[in-house]
Amino acid sequence: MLVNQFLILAAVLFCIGVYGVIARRNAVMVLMSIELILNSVNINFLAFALRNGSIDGHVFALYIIAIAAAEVGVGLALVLLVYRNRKSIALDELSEMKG
Amino acid sequence: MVAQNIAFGIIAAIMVVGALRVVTVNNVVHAALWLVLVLAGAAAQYILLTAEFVAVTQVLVYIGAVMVLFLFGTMLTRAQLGREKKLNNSTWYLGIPTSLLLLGVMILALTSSFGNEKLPTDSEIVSTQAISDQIFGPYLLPFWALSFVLLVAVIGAIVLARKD
Amino acid sequence: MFAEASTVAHEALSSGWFLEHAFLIPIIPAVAFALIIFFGKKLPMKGSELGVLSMIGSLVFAVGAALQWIHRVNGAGEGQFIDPVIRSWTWWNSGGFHFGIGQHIDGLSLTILVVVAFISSLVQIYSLEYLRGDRRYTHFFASLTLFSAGMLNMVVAENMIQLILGWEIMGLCSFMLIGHWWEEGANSRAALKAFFTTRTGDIGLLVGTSVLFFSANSWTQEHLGVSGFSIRGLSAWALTGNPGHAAITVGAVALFIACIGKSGQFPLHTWLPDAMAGPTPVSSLLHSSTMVVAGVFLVARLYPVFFKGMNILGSGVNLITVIGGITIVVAAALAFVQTDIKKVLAYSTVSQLGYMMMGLGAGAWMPAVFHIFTHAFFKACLFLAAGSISHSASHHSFEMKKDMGGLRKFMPITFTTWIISTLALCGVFPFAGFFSKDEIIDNVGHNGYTVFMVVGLVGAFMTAAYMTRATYLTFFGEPRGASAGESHDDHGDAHATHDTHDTHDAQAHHGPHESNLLITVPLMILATLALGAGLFNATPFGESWERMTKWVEPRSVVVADMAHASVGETRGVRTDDTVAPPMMMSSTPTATASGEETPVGGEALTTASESSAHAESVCGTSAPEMGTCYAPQLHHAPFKWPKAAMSVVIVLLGMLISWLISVQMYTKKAGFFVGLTSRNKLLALGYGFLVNKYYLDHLYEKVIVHGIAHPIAKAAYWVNQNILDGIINGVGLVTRRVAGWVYRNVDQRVVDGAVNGSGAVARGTGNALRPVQSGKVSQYGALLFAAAAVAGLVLIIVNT
Amino acid sequence: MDILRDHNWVLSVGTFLPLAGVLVMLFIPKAEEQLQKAVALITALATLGVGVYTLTLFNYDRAGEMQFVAQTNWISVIKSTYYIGIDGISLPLYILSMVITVLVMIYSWDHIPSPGNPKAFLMLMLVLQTGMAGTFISQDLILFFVFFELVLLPMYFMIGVWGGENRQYASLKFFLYTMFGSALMLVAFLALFFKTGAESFAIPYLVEHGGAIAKNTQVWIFAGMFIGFAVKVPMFPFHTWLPDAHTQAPTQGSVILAAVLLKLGTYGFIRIAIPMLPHAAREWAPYIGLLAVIGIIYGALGCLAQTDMKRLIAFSSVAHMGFVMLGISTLTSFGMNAAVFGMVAHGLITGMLFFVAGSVKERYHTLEIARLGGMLKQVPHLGWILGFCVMASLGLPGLAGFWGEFPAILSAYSPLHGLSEGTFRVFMVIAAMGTVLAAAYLLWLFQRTAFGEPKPEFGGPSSDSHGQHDHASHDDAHHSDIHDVTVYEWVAWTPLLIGIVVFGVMPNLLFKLIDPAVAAIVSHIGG
Repeated sequence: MLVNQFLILAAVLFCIGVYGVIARRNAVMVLMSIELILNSVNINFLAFALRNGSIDGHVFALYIIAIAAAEVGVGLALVLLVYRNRKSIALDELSEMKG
Repeated sequence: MVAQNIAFGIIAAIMVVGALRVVTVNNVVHAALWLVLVLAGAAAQYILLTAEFVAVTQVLVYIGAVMVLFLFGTMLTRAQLGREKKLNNSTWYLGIPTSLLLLGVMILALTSSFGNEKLPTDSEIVSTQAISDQIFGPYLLPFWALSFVLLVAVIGAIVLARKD
Repeated sequence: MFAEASTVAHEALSSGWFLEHAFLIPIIPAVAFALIIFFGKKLPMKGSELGVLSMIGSLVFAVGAALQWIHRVNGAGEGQFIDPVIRSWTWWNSGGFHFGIGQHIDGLSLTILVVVAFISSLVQIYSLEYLRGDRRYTHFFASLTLFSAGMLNMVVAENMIQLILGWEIMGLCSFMLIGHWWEEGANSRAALKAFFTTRTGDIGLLVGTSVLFFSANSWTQEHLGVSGFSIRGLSAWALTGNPGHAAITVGAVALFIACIGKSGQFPLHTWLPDAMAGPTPVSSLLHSSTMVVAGVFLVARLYPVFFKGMNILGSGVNLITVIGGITIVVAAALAFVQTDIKKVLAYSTVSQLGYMMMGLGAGAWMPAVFHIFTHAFFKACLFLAAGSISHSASHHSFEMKKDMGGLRKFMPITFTTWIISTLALCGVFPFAGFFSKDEIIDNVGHNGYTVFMVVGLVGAFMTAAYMTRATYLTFFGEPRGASAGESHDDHGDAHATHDTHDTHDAQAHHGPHESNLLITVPLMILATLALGAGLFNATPFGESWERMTKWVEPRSVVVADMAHASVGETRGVRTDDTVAPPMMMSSTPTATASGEETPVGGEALTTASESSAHAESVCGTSAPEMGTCYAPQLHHAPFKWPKAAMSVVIVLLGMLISWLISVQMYTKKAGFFVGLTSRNKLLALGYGFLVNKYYLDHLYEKVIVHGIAHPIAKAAYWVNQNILDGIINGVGLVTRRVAGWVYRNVDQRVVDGAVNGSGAVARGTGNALRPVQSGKVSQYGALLFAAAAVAGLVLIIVNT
Repeated sequence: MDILRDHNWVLSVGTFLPLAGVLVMLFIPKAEEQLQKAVALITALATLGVGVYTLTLFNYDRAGEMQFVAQTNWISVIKSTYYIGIDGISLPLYILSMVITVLVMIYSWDHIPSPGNPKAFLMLMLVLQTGMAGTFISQDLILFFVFFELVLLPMYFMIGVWGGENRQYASLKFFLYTMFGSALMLVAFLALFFKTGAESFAIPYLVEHGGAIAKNTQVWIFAGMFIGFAVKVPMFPFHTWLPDAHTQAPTQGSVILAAVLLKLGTYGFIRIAIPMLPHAAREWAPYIGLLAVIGIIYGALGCLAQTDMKRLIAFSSVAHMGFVMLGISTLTSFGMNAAVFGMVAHGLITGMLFFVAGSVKERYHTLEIARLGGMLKQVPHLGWILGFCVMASLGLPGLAGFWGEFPAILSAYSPLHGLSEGTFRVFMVIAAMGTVLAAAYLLWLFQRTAFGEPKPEFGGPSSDSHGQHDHASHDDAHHSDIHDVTVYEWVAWTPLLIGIVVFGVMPNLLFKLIDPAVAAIVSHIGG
């Protein structure tokens, strides 16, 4: 097995996730895209862990999973809140930061 | 090794397709289900990478918990379960060049730096004990930090989502 | 930061405490200024006493130093170079060099020091009365004191930076004092104009100083162990160091531009008349006797640089003489058509400064410096007299035609002092002006600048004429307007609001009267000097009378300099730059020559220069093979009575003609109606004129006055007001317009637009950066990732 | 024991003490405003105390070398270490940042801009202080970058929350501009890191080995750094964020921005870009000089076109920093001395000018030059202080401004050998003209605002009632609060005023410090 096949797979997933983040309008969808990105990162970690024969990659992968869980939790809570306030989770309608 | 390569190819193909569907499909629930597929594929890849424990965690946490969360979130925000117009925002087309550019850069970097370097094949499965030794040994401090993060996240989620 | 310098004892030349501590002279008023600012309002006399006392203190120090200098000179051997008393402490250091601050005391600086301190003291005393009850009494004295500090500092300056310091402080004070009554827009505009015009000239000062510094620094550091800013270093470098022609020329021209601005020379003189918006004591101190001669002083101070840079004595014409000559005539012509007495004096100041410049340009160094000396006295006196008139007679008005006339009966002292100073200004024989002005004209001719000698004579004629006119309008004829006692508030109140103090308005309503002692005593003192100051350098009475020449003029001899030896340690130590005394180099043939030729007695130098035909010091003409020069070899015109007589005759002629014209114009016209007095005056003018007076009347009025004088003068004035002034104002206007345009179009559209263009990538177009900051997370994400991708790409490119 | 490493704790303490203050303030309830202010002020004062202690410990005879050096592992993965030290260039700026913070705190005592909330405001200010101090002492590129960015956020919030009516636009413009710059800067840093063999991010190491990089690569890397720093300075084409940021920021924000933040860019040039990439610096110098003089003239013209006092002062910053950059672009120790002095002087003077502008705004509720007038009559002290700062700002000898301006012009006459003298002499003349323009717009400002009679709308005499007037008679809300300088303002301003005079009269206080350090840097360029 090549190192690159995993890395490139991760890269592809990552870019798809990026596209999702940029293109999607629905907040939940955006969160999902972010999950894609995180997973691609995980794949990288593990691939390198195998390559270098070290174990740290695994540890970090686990941490990332945990972080992702937390992030999803908070993110969805935010989405709920937003929805409750403005009956919509369409991101392009939230432009409070508009100058 | 061939078997592994074949397995990788199939799984990878499935993952890519699934991922593409996730970001293109016009139905939130479907997207969530496609995402499940991708995550499962990822778990499979972890196994190929001799990371059993991680793969298991992936299945438990992600496919178990996270996806449930997603579905709940979807329900609670009353996104209609059927097809939905305008899941993409007005400037979605920006995503394509950006991500393609990014992909190009990464592949360029990867190929130039790793060429066709092989992964070690003789390495045995990483034992859960080894991982736990790492976590509770040198990585104890980050572990604590992480626990705090989770705690904060839980509290934060509750605070945010409370109705009052 | 200033570490005390270890002054090397002068074994050859005597020195003294005052000489060694001359740097205190500017410090005294500087301290006084701070005190006035902080505590002035609480003091019994509102801080004015501090100002006066500090000026008197400076005067005492200056006189003491001057006496010790005279002793030093008298003690020196014939033909020996009398090195100035230089002390210096490290002020700042950069690029490994130390730059000093300190004192450079020689005859020139002492002359100006005494003059400035003296006139400042008198003017401050005068102001005690003149500005009594003024709204900003304390501020006025503070600024006046600060000005004196700046001027004195510029005079004692050891190097160019220190000189610039004083120079700019003077500009600041001039700004504050002209705008003293800033409630009126006109005053503050005049202040702005003055500061701005001089500042424009100062470009030259900055550039010139830089050019000279970098051209000279290495040479001076090597040979004298002083920086390229030091005045001593620059003088020596100009004469000895074989400076590059381009460098020194550019430097000199640039510096001279600054002098043009400061001394109100021809193209940039327009600010000076406007500066009369300030209180009269200010006009008298800053804008006639002291500050405006700063430019002349700079030329005299760095004379070797200008001597080489402008190729003085090398040809029959150079920039300085041309500018000076033009200024003389133009300004004098303008003085004819003024009705404001202070404006007349202002233009006369400009034209006198032209004399000084012309003299310096033509190699008449000593007469020019002497003219600074004498001119200060009588011009200050004239201004103070004008102030006294407006203060006590004409209800704070300076309009000669409207508010003056016939005042000689009411203010005898003012009248007398005015007459004396006028005669001095015109250069009538026994008065101070004669000895200096005539010397200038004489030497200019003698040095081969024939054209400019003629210009000088014409100028003398015109000076006499317009001064006579002013005198007549002010003191003779019938009292008019305010001096006639009628209180017209049409413009009276405008001044009353700031000249203020009801007591005096009341008196002014009582009609004209003599001012009190605080005003008249300074007038009398100055008048006495205007009468007698000429004797300090009375060339006509033989060399024993040429004291100034002996004391002030630097001797142009080659001196071997000890500084090389001490360069090593002086460079290292921070208390450096104190110059080892230059010693006589008896081996140099030139020096011994000038030594042998000199008869016994104090007049070593003058004979050296008179016999310069065969015993010529190489200084100025060529660099000595060893040793250094500090002053170029100058020639002195032998005094000849016929020439003097001729100029005096010209002057008297001018007075006479002008007097007749004035009578015809100003009184005769009134004569038809008023009657007796004017007829008496006509009789008094001489019977012979009665016969064909109408004919003369016709002749003067129509032909001379309206036919020639008025058109020319009016044209000149028109040019002045509309073209030159217009240019200056126009430049300002255009600049603002351009600025506005640039701001609106370039800044807001192009530059900003370019930036905002990047926003257009995100969505369409739009003004400002709004498109980018649409506030939509997705677009921020797009930007972020794209940037990351680009960054990665760059990284790869750079890295492979 | 190595004298240069003695007491190497002072710098860390001086840098991170404000964060301790922030921690304390976190636990003080929002309502306790006075207590908040007190704690913040005490923290700032304590920090300044440490700074003064540093001054006393500093070895002035070896100002050219890094002192109080401390170095420990930080991020070993990317070979970045916690490496700090201070020399003659950093010291004045380091102290300046502390002084300014204290003064701003004092000023804030009764000038908390709307919408209030001193707790957050002062905490941001303390964080800002840490960022500024840290930037000046860090000897490691990553550390430098972290502090450099740490400065950005508090300022962003200061402008965005406490700013004027158009604050969001201004703050985002400021933020995006600087982010854009620092992104490229980071890339440049990384490139430099890899090009020097990925050995270390330590500045001395990079200075030592940077010169070996191929010339073309250097030019590219320099380009990245140039944009990063030039935006911060700001230099001519990148300056458009400055007027908006200044105009919208609260007074305290403008003061800190003008006094310290702008210096980060120029400091970066002197400390990092030029010594690390000498060849590129030689290549770039003429263009930097060109942009600098354009900035001088251009900023002056911009000033002449302004109708708003604060905006005018902001544009004048562009012109003054132009002088600083001109000095730097000569690559001579003369020029760089002038530049560093100019940085300090500009910090004092322009900071002071913004203080005045803030107080004017507070009294008159407008900064329209056309509407102001007669300040000397209505608020004499404020008016005279304005006049003083104006004179200092137009480079009057005897005040601090002159020593940054004239030596810069001077140095342009003979740049580093190898640079085209003709070009730089042209620059010199143009810059000299810039001084006249400076006089023009500053005096114009002073004449319009301070001279004349106060406008009727602010209780000046209306056209008919001429002469003296008492404020008691005019007590409608519009100008009832037009009062002269308050005691807080006096306390906050006096140190700056004194500093301007002292450095103007005794410039060697600074030059003595700067000169050796600059010489050390110039020696790397081979100047």
